[in-house]
Amino acid sequence: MIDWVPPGIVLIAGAFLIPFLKGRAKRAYLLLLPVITFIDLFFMADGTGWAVPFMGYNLVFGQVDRLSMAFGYVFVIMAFIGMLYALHVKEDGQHFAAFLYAGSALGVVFSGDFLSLFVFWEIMAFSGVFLIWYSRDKASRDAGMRYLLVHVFGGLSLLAGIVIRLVNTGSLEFGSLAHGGLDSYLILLGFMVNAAVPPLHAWLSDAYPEATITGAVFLSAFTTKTAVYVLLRAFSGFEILIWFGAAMAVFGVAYALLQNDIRRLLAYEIISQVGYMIAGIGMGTMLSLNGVTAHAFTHILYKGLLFMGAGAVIYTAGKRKFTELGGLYRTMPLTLGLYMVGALSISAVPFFSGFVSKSMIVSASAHEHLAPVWLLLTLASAGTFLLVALRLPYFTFFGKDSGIKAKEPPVNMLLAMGFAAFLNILIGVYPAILYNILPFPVDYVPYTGEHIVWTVQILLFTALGFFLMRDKLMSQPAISLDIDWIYRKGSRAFMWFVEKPLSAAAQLPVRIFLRIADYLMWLGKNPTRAVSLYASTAIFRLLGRFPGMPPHASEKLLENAWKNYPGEPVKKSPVGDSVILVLILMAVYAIYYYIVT
Amino acid sequence: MIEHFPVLIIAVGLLGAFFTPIIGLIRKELCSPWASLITLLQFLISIFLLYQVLAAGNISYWLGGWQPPWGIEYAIDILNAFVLVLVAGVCFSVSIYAKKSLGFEVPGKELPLYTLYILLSTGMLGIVVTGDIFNLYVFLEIGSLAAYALIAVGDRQSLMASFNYMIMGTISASFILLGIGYLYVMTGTLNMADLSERLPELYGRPVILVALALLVVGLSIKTALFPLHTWLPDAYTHAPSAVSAMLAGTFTKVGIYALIRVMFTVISPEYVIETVPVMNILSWVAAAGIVAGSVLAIAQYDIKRMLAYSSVSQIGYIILGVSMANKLAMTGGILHILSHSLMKVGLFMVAGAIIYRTGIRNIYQLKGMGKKMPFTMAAFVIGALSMIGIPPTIGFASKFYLAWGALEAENWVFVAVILLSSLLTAVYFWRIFENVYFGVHEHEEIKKDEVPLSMLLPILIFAAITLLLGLFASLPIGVIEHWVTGVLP
Amino acid sequence: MGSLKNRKVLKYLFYAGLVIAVLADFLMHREKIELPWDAVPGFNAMYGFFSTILLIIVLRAAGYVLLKREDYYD
Amino acid sequence: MDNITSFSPALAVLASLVGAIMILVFRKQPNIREGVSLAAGISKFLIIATMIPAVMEGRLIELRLWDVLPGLPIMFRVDAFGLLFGLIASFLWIFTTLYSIGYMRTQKEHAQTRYFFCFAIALSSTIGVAFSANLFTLFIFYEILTISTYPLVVHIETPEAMRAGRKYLLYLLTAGVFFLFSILAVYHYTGTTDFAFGGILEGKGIPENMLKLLFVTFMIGSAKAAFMPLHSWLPSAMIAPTPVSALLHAVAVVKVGVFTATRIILYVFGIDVMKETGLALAMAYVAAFTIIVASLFALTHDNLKKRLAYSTISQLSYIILGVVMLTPSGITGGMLHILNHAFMKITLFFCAGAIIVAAGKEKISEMNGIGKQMPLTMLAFTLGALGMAGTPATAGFVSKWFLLIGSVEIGQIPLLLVLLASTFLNVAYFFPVIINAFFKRPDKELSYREAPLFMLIPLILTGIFSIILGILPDEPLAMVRIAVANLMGGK
Repeated sequence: MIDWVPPGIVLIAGAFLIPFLKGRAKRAYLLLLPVITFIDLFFMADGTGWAVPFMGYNLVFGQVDRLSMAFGYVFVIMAFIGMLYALHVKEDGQHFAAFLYAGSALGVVFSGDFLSLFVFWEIMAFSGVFLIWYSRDKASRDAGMRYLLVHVFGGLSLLAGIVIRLVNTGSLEFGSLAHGGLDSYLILLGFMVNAAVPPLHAWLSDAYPEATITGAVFLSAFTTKTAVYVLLRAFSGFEILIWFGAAMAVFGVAYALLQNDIRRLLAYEIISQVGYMIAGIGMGTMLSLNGVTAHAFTHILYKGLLFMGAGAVIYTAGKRKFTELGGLYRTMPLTLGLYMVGALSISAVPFFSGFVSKSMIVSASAHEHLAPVWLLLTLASAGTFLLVALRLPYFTFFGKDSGIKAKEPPVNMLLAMGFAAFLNILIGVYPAILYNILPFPVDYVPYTGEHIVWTVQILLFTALGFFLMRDKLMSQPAISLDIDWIYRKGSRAFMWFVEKPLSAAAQLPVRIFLRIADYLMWLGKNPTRAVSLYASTAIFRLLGRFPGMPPHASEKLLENAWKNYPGEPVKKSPVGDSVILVLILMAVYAIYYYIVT
Repeated sequence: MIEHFPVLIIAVGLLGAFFTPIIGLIRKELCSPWASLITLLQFLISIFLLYQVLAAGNISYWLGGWQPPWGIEYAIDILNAFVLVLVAGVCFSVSIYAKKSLGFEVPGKELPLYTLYILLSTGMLGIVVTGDIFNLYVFLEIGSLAAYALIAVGDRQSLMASFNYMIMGTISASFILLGIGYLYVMTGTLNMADLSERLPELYGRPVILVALALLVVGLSIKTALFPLHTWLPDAYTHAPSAVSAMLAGTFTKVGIYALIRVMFTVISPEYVIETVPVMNILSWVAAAGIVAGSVLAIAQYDIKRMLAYSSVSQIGYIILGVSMANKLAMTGGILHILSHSLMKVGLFMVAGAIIYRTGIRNIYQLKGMGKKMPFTMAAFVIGALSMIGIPPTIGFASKFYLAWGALEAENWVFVAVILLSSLLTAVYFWRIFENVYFGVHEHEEIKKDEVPLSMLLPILIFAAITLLLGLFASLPIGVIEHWVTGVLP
Repeated sequence: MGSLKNRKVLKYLFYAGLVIAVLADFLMHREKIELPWDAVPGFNAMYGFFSTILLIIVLRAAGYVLLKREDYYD
Repeated sequence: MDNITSFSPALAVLASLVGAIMILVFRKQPNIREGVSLAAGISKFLIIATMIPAVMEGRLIELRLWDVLPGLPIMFRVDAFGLLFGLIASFLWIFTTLYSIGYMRTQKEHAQTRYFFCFAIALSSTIGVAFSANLFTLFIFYEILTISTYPLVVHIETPEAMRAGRKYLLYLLTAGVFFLFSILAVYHYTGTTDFAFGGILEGKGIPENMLKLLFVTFMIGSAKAAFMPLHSWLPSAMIAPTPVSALLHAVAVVKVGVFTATRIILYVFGIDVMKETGLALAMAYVAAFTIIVASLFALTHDNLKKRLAYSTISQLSYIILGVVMLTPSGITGGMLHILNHAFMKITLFFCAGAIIVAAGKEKISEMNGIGKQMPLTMLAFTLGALGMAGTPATAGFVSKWFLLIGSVEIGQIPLLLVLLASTFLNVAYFFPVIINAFFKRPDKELSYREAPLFMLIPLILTGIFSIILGILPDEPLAMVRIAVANLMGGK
């Protein structure tokens, strides 16, 4: 069946055309490609397609079911929004990397086996990092490198798990792994790196703020959500994840609170939001899994919107820190408005998208009577509102006036934000649109009275807390330590170790060897003289002088002898010596023969 | 006629030497072709003898028709014939090379030179061909005297070198003579075959032991076995290059031939291997010689002197192979006689060629020589690689067998010495390669300036044979193994 | 939006909202009680408020340990 | 199936030998000389390619020439493994010749005749090694390779180069000596040096200690494989002109070392002996050590070619590691990596050379912004680097995949970790180059452009090939599988 093509392939292959197009055609193409992919999605039939033989295995590029379709839709939509937002960027490389990145994320979603999943997984890591590097400053280069290495680590863990699984079971099929065993733990570890589950999260908050303005929008959408997708498939009902997720939700919020960089704050918020999803996966009920899917869907839309808003600020103001920003609402009201749609969505304000999805997970925890989880998730929810909807806009758009003359961003950016905002509100108002594509049938009703009231309570009282304590939320120009401290400091210590002790140790045998070789070369220049030099030195040391010579004259003689080495190589061997040698040998032979017989 | 070939090879030489002055008086330039002609004849005869031995078995020729114990017997087996071909071949080839080389290095002395040259050649052939131990001594003296004189005509220091050689040579000759004398006193015969029959009854008598010691030491001096090699470097360095080439390729080898002949056919292998540890001691001395010779060669910067020390080392190989006295090692040793001759003659001829063109002897001054004399230096490279033991050269084949023999003897020290010393060899030859081929490109264009064809041709032929025999080493090995199996248990 | 009067109005509206939200909870019909506090009216308000205060206080404290100068890693 | 007797193996060896002589003859006409070189390369490859069908049917192509020493003939036997190696070396020679032409002419190098001559000889002996039917033949070519590459290493003839050359010789000639000893011992104990699929040392009553000693000397003998601690000649040899580093020190010479080690391990010792004596595992850990430590050293070197050299050392040990796993997957991975690493590493070296020629830069820290001036080169470099890191859809992934499976199959999780850690380190030392090239701004305006087409085209092609091999690995895989099937012999 060739009537459809794996959407990931469409994007990836399509990306290769970019360098050949110019100007308007290129821009049109950039927007058209996600649209084509979207159309392609509609032609995809449930079931397994696109099995490709590779190295004796069957790679399944098209495993289609409701779950993968749900992620597929939002990924393609986000690719479109992101590309629209990035339309003004001149560098082909950025677009190329973005499409590769989005395409590989789609590839992961539709992979039916671990090998093809891994293939796309790695493409995602290696293309994503370029979106960071294109910032072209030192911070982004270093952060990108760290991002890459962490992802390579995660990918390797995944690969190890896959290989062990293959050897043990003989199968590469991508299915549930929630049964334990070394292979599944390794795979879980790999997935958790991408999902930024603490303590494997630091790459995210480290790298996303350094990404390009447009790149961060893409990054915020795909990596963690593909991880959520694969966890959903392979580890749903894996209980430990509930606790990881709940802790993660709070952790993200807590760390976000310490941040001075607006995008770093949002990055930690991603961790927090993904925490909900991880917890939902761990619960493994139909409601929670639906909730995870829905939340991933909306999260991509509103987090994209938030990053676009923050990006717009950075793009026009040139600053990215609370301590440097403030009072921008006058010149950037549109941006503020669109940003606030995202902020309200993430805060799960009723009639915004976050409300319809997040509440599913929180409710699921209630259904399962997981009180501590509910408390943690709700705490995180309050914190999220505090941070994203209150603190960030307050210090960026209001607060003290920084005096920055910023204006609204380019129209493509605004359009992208507008589209995202529209979708957020649409989903918030008509949740059925979203609920219809969830993997399981949905009988969940978000808009009940109690639900709305409770949510409003939390939000309002959080706001109260904020206004009471907002001075305490003033940022300092500082960075927060995180797990990355271990490898940032550790790598330096490690490199020191490699460069100094290890290299020295490795050089040692070579050096000894070379010294011996040098000595032999020296000796070889005139062995007989060398031997006599050693002998006379020994005599001098023993006697303090040469026989029949005063000490200082002996010393001088010896010194000169050493200095003149090698001198002329031996020219003559005195005949007398040879004759004596002959006689000695003769005697030795004769006596020896006699003794032996 | 054919049955007289064993004596003819000597007679041709003696007559040739006799007539050389006469021809020289007619025309000086004719001396060289004459010498070439005589050596060519000897070469052809030796080839024929080899063929005959291989085809029809050993040859025994009674000089003047006298029956052996009383008369002199020329006894030729495979070993003789093999060494004969080698010696005669080298003498012939070098004689062609010598025309220009000697003419350049010692102009105007053709007349005595070629007379001595033929005498030396004949003396050596005589040593090889004879079956009578006293006769062997006589030819040894003929050859030695000729060699002393030939060396003496070299550069300014050659007289001294020749004098040293003469003293050492004379001591050696006296020892050999004394040894032969003791044997004669004990057995009453000088014929080798006869001796080997009568000696076993006398084994264990101290006199035999003394005779053995005298012969070993005497022949060690002749073969320049370390540490009795002291005459050799000076002699080879200061002799005219053609003479160095010839001596390096033949005279020490003939000494080794004599050693093999005396130890393994006159005295029986069992005796020198098991009863008295002659071979055991010799092998350790030889092993020391391999290393010492190489180290000393590394110390040299005069190319001929370096080659001379290299000879000391290589002789160590041969004697080590012979004295390990198992079939493989012996084969290797005898094969190395051949390979060392080929390589060393070639190398000395190249040294002579360089001196002929540039007068340079210091190896560090050879810069650009690779462009100036490409063919000569290419031959040098082949010879040197063969010395190092890089396949596919004949040097590799003999080292292979030597090391194999050491392995067979399960003597790990010898295995290590044989194999690792090739690295030392590499050290002293690589210095030359580096200087000859590298490090000159920034200087002005160097013109090609080859030696005359009469010099180049022998050089190239030796290089070619080194390579070809390396590729087809089975041929000589087959011949040698045939002999070795007959001798060794 | 910037004027003081507006701010004051907003503030009062906000306070009113707080009160209404809590009061509404008392009137709310609960379909089922899943967690112990589901029956407690205004629990969410309390929880939201105190968790905010708690978060802020704890993190101010943590900031002393975790916050470093921006050139810390250079 | 029957073995075929054919002159093809000998012709393949001769092709470049004849080429070498022609190169000498036409030394005064550079165009003809290099044309000859190219023609020799192409004809060599075609000759070797004609052997593919027969070998793919599982047959062996044999040619017994003559006995150099009694009982020790020069003999060729082309099996799938040898053919694969021969194909790689000869195929890449074509590209390298083109590249050399560009490199040598742009750099106005001296002694180009010597260069092309030695190159041809080196290739001849490489093919000779690939097709050798016994240790003895292999050794002959092995030694010729050492000698013929020496002039290439010291090509620039500076004192530093001469020193590097001496080191090169010191290591490789010493290796030759140990190799010779080992061959002698094998011949001594077994009476044959012919490679056999099950190994030839089994059941010959050789004491185990002797086997172990032999293995050690054999491995010292294959120092061309540059595993630690016998590696240090390779970074020194990087002083050679870049095409030499590219083909010889990434493909021919070092792969000859690895190839030889593989032949020894699988075809002389044999799987059973290696397993029973525990040598396989010991060697696996030597290789593992090399993989890690060499990668660590690569991190510390700022000189691009040095870094590539250490990377080569590390990657070569992948092959050894795969082979000593002794499982079908491990061996497959190892053998396949000979191919894959060749294409990837030659690309990287080509790029390094192009940068030297176009920009005159050798240090990574000086390559800021080079990606903008030389986008194609750096793109190819990126492809190569991705391959080295074993990212999916590159050649490196395919071999790594099999190696990983092998390591799990033998239950050695530490080896699995080593392979993974090495991947990690590969990224760590290659990507800074890419970052510098593309994302660092140069200190001043850069004026250079891409290297000449003669250099650019080969590097782009090899770069593309290293991706194609990752996406369509089935053909080489089939060939390797035949080799493995032969080895396993129904086991």
